[in-house]
Amino acid sequence: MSKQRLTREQIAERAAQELPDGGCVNLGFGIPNLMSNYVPAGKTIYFHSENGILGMGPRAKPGEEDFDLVDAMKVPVTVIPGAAFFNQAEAHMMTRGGHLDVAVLGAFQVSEKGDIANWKVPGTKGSGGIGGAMDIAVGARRLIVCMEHNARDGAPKVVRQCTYPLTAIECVKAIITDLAVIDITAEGLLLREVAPGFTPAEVQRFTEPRLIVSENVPEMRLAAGGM
Amino acid sequence: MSKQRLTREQIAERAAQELPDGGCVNLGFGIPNLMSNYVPAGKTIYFHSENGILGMGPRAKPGEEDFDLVDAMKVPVTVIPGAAFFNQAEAHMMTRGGHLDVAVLGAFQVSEKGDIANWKVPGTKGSGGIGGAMDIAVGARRLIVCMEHNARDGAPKVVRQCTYPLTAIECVKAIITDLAVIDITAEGLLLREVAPGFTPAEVQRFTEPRLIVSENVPEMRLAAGGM
Amino acid sequence: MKNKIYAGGDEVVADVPDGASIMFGGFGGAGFPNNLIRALARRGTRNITAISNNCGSGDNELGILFKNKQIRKAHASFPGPTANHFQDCYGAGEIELELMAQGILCERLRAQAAGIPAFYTTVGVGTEVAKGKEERVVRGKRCILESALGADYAFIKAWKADRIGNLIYRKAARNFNPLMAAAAETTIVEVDEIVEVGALDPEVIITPSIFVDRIVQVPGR
Amino acid sequence: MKNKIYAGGDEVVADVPDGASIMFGGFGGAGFPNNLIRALARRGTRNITAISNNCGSGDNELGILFKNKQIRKAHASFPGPTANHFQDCYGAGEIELELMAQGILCERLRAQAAGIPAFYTTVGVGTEVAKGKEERVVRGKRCILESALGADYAFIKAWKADRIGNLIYRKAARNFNPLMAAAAETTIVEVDEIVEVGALDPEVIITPSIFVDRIVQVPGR
Repeated sequence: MSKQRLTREQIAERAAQELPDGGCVNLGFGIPNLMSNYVPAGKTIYFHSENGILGMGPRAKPGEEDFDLVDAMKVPVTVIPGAAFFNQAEAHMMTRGGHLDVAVLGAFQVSEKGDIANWKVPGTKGSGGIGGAMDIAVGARRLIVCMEHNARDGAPKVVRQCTYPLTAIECVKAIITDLAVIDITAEGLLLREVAPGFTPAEVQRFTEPRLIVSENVPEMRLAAGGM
Repeated sequence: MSKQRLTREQIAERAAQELPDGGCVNLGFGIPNLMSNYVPAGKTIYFHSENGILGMGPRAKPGEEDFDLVDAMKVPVTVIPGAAFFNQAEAHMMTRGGHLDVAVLGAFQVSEKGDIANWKVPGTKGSGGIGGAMDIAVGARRLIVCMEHNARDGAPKVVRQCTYPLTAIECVKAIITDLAVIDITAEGLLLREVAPGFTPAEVQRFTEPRLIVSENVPEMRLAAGGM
Repeated sequence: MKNKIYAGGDEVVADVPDGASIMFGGFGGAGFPNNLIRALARRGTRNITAISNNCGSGDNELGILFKNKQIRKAHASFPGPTANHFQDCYGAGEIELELMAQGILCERLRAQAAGIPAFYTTVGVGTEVAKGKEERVVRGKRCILESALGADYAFIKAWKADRIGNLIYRKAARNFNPLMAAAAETTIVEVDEIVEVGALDPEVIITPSIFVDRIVQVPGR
Repeated sequence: MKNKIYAGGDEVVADVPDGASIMFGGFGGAGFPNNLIRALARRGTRNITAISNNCGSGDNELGILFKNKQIRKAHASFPGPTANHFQDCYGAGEIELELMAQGILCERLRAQAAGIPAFYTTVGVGTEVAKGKEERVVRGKRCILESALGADYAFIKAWKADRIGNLIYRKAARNFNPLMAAAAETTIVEVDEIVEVGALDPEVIITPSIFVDRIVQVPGR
């Protein structure tokens, strides 16, 4: 039985299973941005970009780029049938106004109350930058965070209280990492799934707050061999 | 020399002389609505309607009405080249945001400070109705009122203080009536023109607040014979 | 994927419950969801809170709902000179009315749609509509505080919808419809024509599909 | 009627004075008024207050103005990883920065355009951006107060303008441009093409002419 943590691609693959058919979804920088490659067959997702697109398709093929049609990461993309363009205030009317079915963001830390910190590493030089994450975090009907379970130095990123500058408070509904799927509930952090080969106790060891663990916590289902 | 007060059409004709070439202008119910017939030759005015039109043209000819293209008074109209459609919030972004060069409203009363009362007659039955007048009055760069100088019972409508329910405070810049053109200035009401055949003293008699009168107050210029 | 297309007006309003709050698009006779309104009259939903620029024209537009005594409370800017059924109810004290400036009605709807709980405005300062509202000086200007306004449902009218709910309108029939579509929990649109997904140019879509829940194609105004 | 069309970038920015506040459209490399920015660099206007989602990309977009030390203060949401000239100035303490959420930047611009002096929002509550701002509970939600944000000038990019200034954009190059056009005292637009009045369908105009003061047709991005 494998004891490998998930790859970033596998986290994205697992997270993509959370997307509802026909849903309007915003994907943030980092791992979330990989999710569009893993939309389950038969599902149509209308990907939202805060620069004024609903209905983003795959990245543009080399040689077919239109630099007026880029995503929030500046990457030339395409649109699918049924797409619409609008201005940036209308795009954030969608984020802040509670119109996105799901948003998925990366994060440095998520607290057990659902606070998220994803825009600034304390002590780093430069101005930092916020971008659309605050509006998206506050407004999405269901906010999912995709991230590695632990920082490079092993520090837990699922924490009792965030120590990094906050993006928004009490808004994350689920966390998908290379070790687990965790729901943030009124009772606390509910361990919904573990990575293949890992036990709930092992996941708990890498997590700062106490996890609620039921008798049978299933393993995540991923395509054989991953990517 | 005629001693007739101006007709409603003549008030509209005089008021139309105030419209700047290329300007964006909203015309309210009543006398203002007649002004579009008197735009001086060679001038292009972009008439704004709060239901989402900039660039209204004349009323539609009988048989050529499009009932999806109506003005704020429900009258089928036309558009001129360069017109644009937008939603009602965008239409009021233009009114409230200070984008209209000129707006012209009718009124029951205007005070010497530029307060306007134009939406409700005290003591009348029914709910009354406000419509777009409050946003237009507050936001127009230059608000002109067109009205008869006196009520049917002879009561002055240019008053020290409005007794009718207010539409907006301290916003009227000029008043054009069947007797006079009056500018509302920081110093008070400045009599700019009188109706043909009338003297400043006669205008003052029909006006509640004191008028500032210069040595030579010219008569309004109107097309010979009016309409 | 969830189907948004309903067979007709009766089907699309079949679950609108007593006590619902409903926004109705339309202005000056253009862009009214008249088929939805008539379906609601047939259904007989009662105790409605209605949000609409005006309050009907004779038996037309919202008139039929006031005539049937289906509306308990109205938020409007200009009930209108031909809103006789509304005026009868209002005169009889059967209806609660909140009257407001038209642009503020628009802005409150947009605030709801955009997740803005409240805003300050100079409109209404010193007038009857300021009564009971917080007043304060912002940037040297007297302002009053206005709050977001939304509803359980928006009943709107568009020209064309594609099958997922992207909408375009005709001329001045656009008016309040895009605002209400975005400010409702559930948006129901009647259209002249339903087209295939992809048939509408992404550049000219006025209401993106995210704001639309149910679509009916119905003939006539 | 006043002519809005200028011969070129240098002519259209010729009177932009030292100390001017300027909004710059563009996002993700699309919709930047690069020709206007380069003309402003040639003109040498100093002490600029810049309002823009980001702060340049190398020597491109706003980069050239930071490199030239023409900007004194910036209001931005995401200065950007490639904004090296900005970061140099910022690190040297030569630039004042107001950092804010992107949607709040949009909303503040729109508020200015719409005559809304201030509004409450849940965005930023409990974070660094809430520092120094009034906090209050509105409808049961913790909110902070944000104010309208506008400028003397908007420098924007559109695809086509007609001769009176109605604008259409291409795809995601629309972004901040329509908001800034509406929030400025003087709006200057560079376009790929100027067309005759009447050539743009009134249904698809994104920025109506009322918001546009000066137009230049310039080749290239």
